[in-house]
Amino acid sequence: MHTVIIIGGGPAGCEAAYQLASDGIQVHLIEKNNETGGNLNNWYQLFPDRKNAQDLNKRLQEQLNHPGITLHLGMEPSRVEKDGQGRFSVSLSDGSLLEGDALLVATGFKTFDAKRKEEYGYGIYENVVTSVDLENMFRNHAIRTSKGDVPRRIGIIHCVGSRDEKVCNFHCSKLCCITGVKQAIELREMLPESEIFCFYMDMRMFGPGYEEMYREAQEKYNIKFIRGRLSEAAENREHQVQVKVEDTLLGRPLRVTLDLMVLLVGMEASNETQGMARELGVKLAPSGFILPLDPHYGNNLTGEKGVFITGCCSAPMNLTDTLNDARSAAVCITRYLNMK
Amino acid sequence: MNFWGFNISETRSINYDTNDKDMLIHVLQEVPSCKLCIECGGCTAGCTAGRLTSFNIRKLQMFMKRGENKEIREELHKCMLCGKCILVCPRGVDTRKMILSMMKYIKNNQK
Amino acid sequence: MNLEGKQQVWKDYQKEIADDRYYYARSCIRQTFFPGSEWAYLDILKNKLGKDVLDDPRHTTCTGIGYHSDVVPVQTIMTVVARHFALMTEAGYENITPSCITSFGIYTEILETWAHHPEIEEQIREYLWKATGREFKKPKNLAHTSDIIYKFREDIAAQARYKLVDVHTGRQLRGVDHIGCHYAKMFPSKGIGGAEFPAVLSGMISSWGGDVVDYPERRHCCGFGFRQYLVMANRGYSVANSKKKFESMRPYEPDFIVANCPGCAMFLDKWQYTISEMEGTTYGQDGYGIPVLTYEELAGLVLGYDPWELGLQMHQVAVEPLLDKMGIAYDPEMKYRTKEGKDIGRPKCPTYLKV
Amino acid sequence: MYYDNFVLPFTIGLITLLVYLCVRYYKWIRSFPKIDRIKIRRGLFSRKTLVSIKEIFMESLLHHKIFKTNPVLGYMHMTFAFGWFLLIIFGKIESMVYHTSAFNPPYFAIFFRYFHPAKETFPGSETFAFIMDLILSFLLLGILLAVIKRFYSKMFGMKRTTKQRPYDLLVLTVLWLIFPARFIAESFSSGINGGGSFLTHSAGEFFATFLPLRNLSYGAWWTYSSLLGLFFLLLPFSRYMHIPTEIVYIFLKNWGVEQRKQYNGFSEIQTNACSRCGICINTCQLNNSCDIKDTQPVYFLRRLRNHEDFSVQSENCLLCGRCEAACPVGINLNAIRLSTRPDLTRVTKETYAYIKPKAQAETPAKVAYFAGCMSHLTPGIIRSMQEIFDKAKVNYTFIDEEEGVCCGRPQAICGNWKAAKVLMDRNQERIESSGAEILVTSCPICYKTFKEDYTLKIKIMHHTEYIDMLLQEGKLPLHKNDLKTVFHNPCELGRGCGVVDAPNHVLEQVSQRIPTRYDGKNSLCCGGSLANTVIDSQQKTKISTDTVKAYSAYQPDVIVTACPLCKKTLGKTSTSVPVKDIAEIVAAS
Repeated sequence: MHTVIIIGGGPAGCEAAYQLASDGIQVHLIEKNNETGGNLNNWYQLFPDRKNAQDLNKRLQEQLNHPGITLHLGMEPSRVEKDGQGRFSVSLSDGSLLEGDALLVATGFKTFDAKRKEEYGYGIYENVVTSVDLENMFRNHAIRTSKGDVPRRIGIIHCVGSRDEKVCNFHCSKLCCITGVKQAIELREMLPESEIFCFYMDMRMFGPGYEEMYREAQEKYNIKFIRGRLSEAAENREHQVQVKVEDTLLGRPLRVTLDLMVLLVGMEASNETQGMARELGVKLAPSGFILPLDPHYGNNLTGEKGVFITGCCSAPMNLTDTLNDARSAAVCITRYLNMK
Repeated sequence: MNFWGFNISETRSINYDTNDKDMLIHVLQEVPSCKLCIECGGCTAGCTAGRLTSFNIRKLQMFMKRGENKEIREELHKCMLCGKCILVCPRGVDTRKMILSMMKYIKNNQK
Repeated sequence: MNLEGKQQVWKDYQKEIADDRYYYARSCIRQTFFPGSEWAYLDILKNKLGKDVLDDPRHTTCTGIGYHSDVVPVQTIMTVVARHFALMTEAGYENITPSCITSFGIYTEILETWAHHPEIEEQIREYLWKATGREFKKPKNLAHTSDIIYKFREDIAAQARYKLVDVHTGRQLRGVDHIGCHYAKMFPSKGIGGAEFPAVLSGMISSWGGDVVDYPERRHCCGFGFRQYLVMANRGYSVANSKKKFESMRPYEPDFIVANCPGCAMFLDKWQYTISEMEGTTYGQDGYGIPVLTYEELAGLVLGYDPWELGLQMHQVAVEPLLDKMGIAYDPEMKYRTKEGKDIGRPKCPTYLKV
Repeated sequence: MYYDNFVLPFTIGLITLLVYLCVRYYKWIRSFPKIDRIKIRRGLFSRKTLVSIKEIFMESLLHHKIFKTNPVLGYMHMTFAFGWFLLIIFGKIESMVYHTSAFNPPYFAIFFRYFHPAKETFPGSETFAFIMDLILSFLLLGILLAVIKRFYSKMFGMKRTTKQRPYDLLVLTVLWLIFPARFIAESFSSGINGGGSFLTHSAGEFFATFLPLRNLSYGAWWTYSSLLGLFFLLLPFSRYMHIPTEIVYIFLKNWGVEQRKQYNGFSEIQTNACSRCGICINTCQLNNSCDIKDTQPVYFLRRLRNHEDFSVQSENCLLCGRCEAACPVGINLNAIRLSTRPDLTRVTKETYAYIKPKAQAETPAKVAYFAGCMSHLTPGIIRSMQEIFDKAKVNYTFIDEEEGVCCGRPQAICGNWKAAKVLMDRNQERIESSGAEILVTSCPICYKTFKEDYTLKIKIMHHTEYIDMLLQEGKLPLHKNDLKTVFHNPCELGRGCGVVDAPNHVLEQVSQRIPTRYDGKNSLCCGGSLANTVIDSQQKTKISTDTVKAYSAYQPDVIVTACPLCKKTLGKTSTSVPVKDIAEIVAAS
C-alpha cells in the first residue's frame, strides 16, 4: 500500500486527501493550524452562488473522516528528505517522522499585506479595511464605521497588491474582481440606502455566471463602477477617507469622500509555499508561486519527481478550480504510484 | 482686469461630494438601463453626430453620473437622435431615451 | 487616525544622520526670503548644540531652479554639485547638509544616478577637473538640515523656553507640516518617515509640545513647481494648488504651518496674501492668515530667540497671533526697525488680510 | 295640443344638448388654422359633402368597417346606431302621417304611442305599428348582444373589451335602459288602450294580466322621457359624444381638413369621435406582446378627453400605425399622438451648426443614393444597392457614404420639430447640391420624411420602388430562384407611405413569395421603432420575437424586409431564419 504526504489542509489539500484515500492510498495530511480549511475559514459567503463558506468547509472536513486519512493538525514540516528509492521522509515540528511515496504540496496563498500600500492608509486611517476584514464584518452582520455609524458611502478598491509594480506583484490575483462584486452586493443587501462604488482597473469576470453577476450588481443593486486606480487616500476630520482617482474613462481626476474604504487584497504565495519550494528545490514563477512543469500537461507536476502541487500554491485560483485541481493532482499521483 | 496677470485656476478634478446629482436621479428613474453601461464606447464609435463633431454620448452619460452637468448642457443639442447607438449597445442601454430624458431635464430646469 | 499605524511606518523609514561635523550648503530662496532662518540654524547648531558646522562662503547655488526650469542641463548641475563636494572634501568634511529641499533632492538624485551609472560619475569628475582642476570624494552622509534638527529635537526641547502650547488655555497648538515634494517623494527611503507619512516636521512639533494636524491634502504640492511659478501664465495654476491646501486645512483651524522647503514656506506665506486680494478669502482666525514658519524659525521661537531677530517681520502673514498664543514677548515697535532702531520701511497694508 | 309635463325632461335634455354641441363645434372649428377653415368653406357646397353623407350612412349608421373586421361586433354597433336611426325616422314619418303636418314638436314622434289614441286609425297605422315594433325588437336584441359582449367579449373575436370608467358605465346603463323603458311604456299604454303591434301589443296584454297598468303607465312614460333627457345631458361628457362628433368629423375630413403638428380643435374633434370600440386594442402589439394595457388609442384618447395625465401614454407608442389602419372611424391616431409629444429642443444659432454644406457637384449623377444612418450598421444593404446600381449601369452618387446627416425624422417623432426642421433644412441643402434627378434611399424612415417634410423638387424613391422600376424597365437582369420568402413590410413604408405593391412585385420576380396575413398594410411592427421611448430593450425584444414567430409560421427560407432598422431588430431574435433586405435578395439573384 502506498502512502502520500500532503502538506497543507486547505480546500486543495483536503479534497486531494479524500480523493487519494478513496483510491485506497494511505494519506498523511499536515496542517499548521488547529483546524483544516485554510483561508476558507476567513470567508463568509462564496461567489457565484452565495453559498455559506462554512458549509463547503464542513463538507471538506467530513470527507477527512475517511479511515485512510491521518490528520496532523497544528504541525509544520520542519525537514523533508528524499531517499534513493524516491521515498520521502518528513519531520514534523513535534519531532515525529512521516514517510511517504509521494509528496503533495498544497500550501496555498496568503493575502497581500495592505499596509505595504502605505498611501492607502490601512492600519492608519480608521475606516480603511481589507476584503478579509469585511468578510468578518459580514459574519458578524455589522457594517459600521469606526464611530459606529452606518457608512453612507462605501468604496471598494480593486487590485490592491495585484498588478502593481510598486509592490513587485505583476500578476493578477484573478478572484478579487468577482469578490468585489460579491461583496458589493452583500453590502447593498445589508445597507440598502448606501452608495457603493467599485474602483477598478479592469473587470475580469472569468468564470461562469460572473459576468451575469456583474451585470446584476449594476442593474439590480445599483453598484457604481468607476474605472480608475486609487492613487492616494487621506483622512479628514470626520475620519472619512478622501480618495483621489482618475476617472480614466472621462480623463478627469475625481475626488470622493468615503465613509468606509475596502481594499480588495490580492493573493501572494504563502510563506509556507515559498518555504516548501526552497526546501524541495522546486522552481518559483516570477509571481512567487510555484512554477508547474508545464502549463497544460503538467500543472500538478514539478521538476522534482514525486513532488506534486495543487491549489493556490501554483497560482491564484477560485474554489471551483482549486477543487478540480486537487482531483487532478490525485489522478496524477495515483498514476505515478502505480507506475512505480 | 486684475493687475496680477493671472487668475486662480479652476480645478479640473471632479468633486463628487459636492456635485449636483439631480439630473442623474431624474434620468435613472426614467431610464434605469443607464446603470448597465460598461463604458465600451460602441455608441460613440458609430455616432452620426460624433462623425462630424466632438459629441460623445458615452462621456456625457458619465459626466451625468458624476454630477458634472455643465458639459451636458453644452453638448447635448448636437445629437441628431437617429438612434443608431441603441442598436450597438451590448448592455441594452436605451441610449436614445437617456438623451431624451437628459433633454427633458434640461428643458424643465432651465435657469 | 491610528497613531500606532503611523509609528510603524515611521519605524520603517529611519535614515542614518551624522552626529557632527557638517558641511552646510545654503539655499538661494532661504537666504533671500528668510535670511534669519539660516543664521538661526547655524547659531542653534553651534551655540545651543555645540556642533561643528562649516558655512563655506565659496559654495554657490546648486542651479536647481534652472535645472527644474529646463534651462540648466543635467551635466552642468552635476558638475556644480561635484564642485560643492570638492569644496567639502577640501575643507575636510564628509557630511553634507543642504538647507534647501530642492538641493537635497538634487544631491540625492545625483548620488543615486552615479551609483547606478558610474560612467556618468567618471564623466562629471572629468568635467570638474577640466573646469576647475578640483577633485572630490562623495559625501559619506547626506542629510537635509531639517533632518539634523529632527535628530536633535529632544535636545532642543530640553533647552526650550517656550512650548507649542497656548499659554492662556493650555491647549496644544495645532501645527500643519508641509514637507516639500523633493524631500521624499522621489526617494521615499531618504526621508524620515517616508513619503506618505513623513515624520521630520511632525516629530519636531510633537517634541516641542504641539499637536500635528493631518489633513486630506497634506501631501499636495504647494504649487511652486518652478515653471508653474516662473511663467506668469502658469501662476494661476500655482496659486490654485496652495488654495487647495488651505481649503483642506481650514476646518482644522491650524495655529501655524511649518514648512520644510524654503520655496514652500515662501509660497504658502505669500499666496495667502494673493488669494485674499483676488477672492477676499483669509484662512486664519479673525481675518488673519495662518502664520507660516520655517522649521529653523520654529526652533528659534521655542528656544527663545527674538522674533524680529529671526526675521519674522519678513513674512507676509502676521505671526503676532502665534507669538501671543505661545506667550512670547515681543516689541511691536521694533517690528520694522533694525536693532539700532532704524526704520526699515513697511509693506503696504493688504485689503483683506489682517496684519 | 299634444302636451304633457313628462315630455319636459326629454325636451330640455335635447335642447341643452343641441346648444352645447353647436357652441362646442364652433369653438373647435374656430381654432383651426386658416388654411383648414378655407377648405371647409370651399368643400361645403361641393361633391365632397355628398360623399360625406354617404360615408356617414355607411359608417356612422351601418358601421360597415366594423362589419368587415368583425361581423358580430358590427351587427351590435349597427343595431344601436341604425336601429335607433330608423326608429326616429319611421316614428317621425308616422307622426307626420297622423298629424298631417311636418311641424309637430320633436317629442311628439318620440312619445307618439302616448299621445295617439289607439282607437283612432290613420292610413297605414297598422303597418307603422308593425314596423316600429320590428325596429324596437331589433334594438332590444342589440342591447342583449351588448350586454353579452360586456361579459363575454371573446365571443366577439376580441381579446379584450374596452375598460370603462364608472361615469361611462353610468351613461352606458342609461343608454341600455332607454329602449327597454320605451318598450315598457309602449306596452303598458297598449295594455290599457290597445294599439301597437306584435311586440308591444302582446306584451301589453301579457302585463295587463298581472300588473295594475293604469297606475304604472304614466310613470313608465316619465321614466322613458327622463332616461332620454338624462342621456342627452350626459352625452357630451361621455363616450357617446362620438355619435354627433363622428358625423362632424366625416364632413371635415372629406372637406380636406388635416391633422397637423399641433394639437388643435381638429384633434379634439377626432378625439371625441372615438367610439371606443376597442378594435385598436387588438391590433396593438404592445398589448399582444408586452401586455401593456393602458396606451392603446382608445385609452390614450380617453385620457386626452378627460384631461388626465397622458405623458407616458403619449410616448408609449411604436407609431407603427396598425391601429390607425384598423380604426373604423379613420382617426389620425399617429398624428394626434405625435402632436402631444412636447418639443424638448431649444433651437439657437448653434443648433447643428457643425453640419457644413456640401460643394455643388460639378458633373451631377442621375441618381443620388442616401443610405441613412441605420444602413451603415447593415453594410449588406449598402453593398447590395451598389451592386444593383452597377448591374443596371446607373450613374449614381453616394451622398452619405463618408459622413451622413440624420434625416430629422427621429427628432420629429419625439416631438422635437424645431430641431428636426434645422436638420431637414441642412440635409436638404446637401442633397440638392448633388444635382441628381432621383433620390433613392434604403431607409423607410428617411423616405417618409423626405416625401412629407422636405421640399425636394426631385423624385424620391425607396429602394424597393427603385428596384421595381429597374425591373420593369428591364435594366436589371433577373433570375428567379426557389427561395421561399415572406415579406415584412416596414411600418413607415407600407402603412406609412403606402408602398405595398412594389416590394411584393419585386419579390415575386426573384423568389417564391409566400403570401401571409401580414401582407401589405397588415404588416407587423418589428418592435425596434424609435418612436417608443417607454418600453425597454427586453420589451422590444419580445415584440421582435413574436413578430419573427408569426412570419416563421409560414416556414420561409428567409424573412425579407426593406428597412435597416427592421433588419437589425428582427435579426436580433431570428436565429434560425435569416433576415435579409429586399436589395440583398435582388443583388444575389
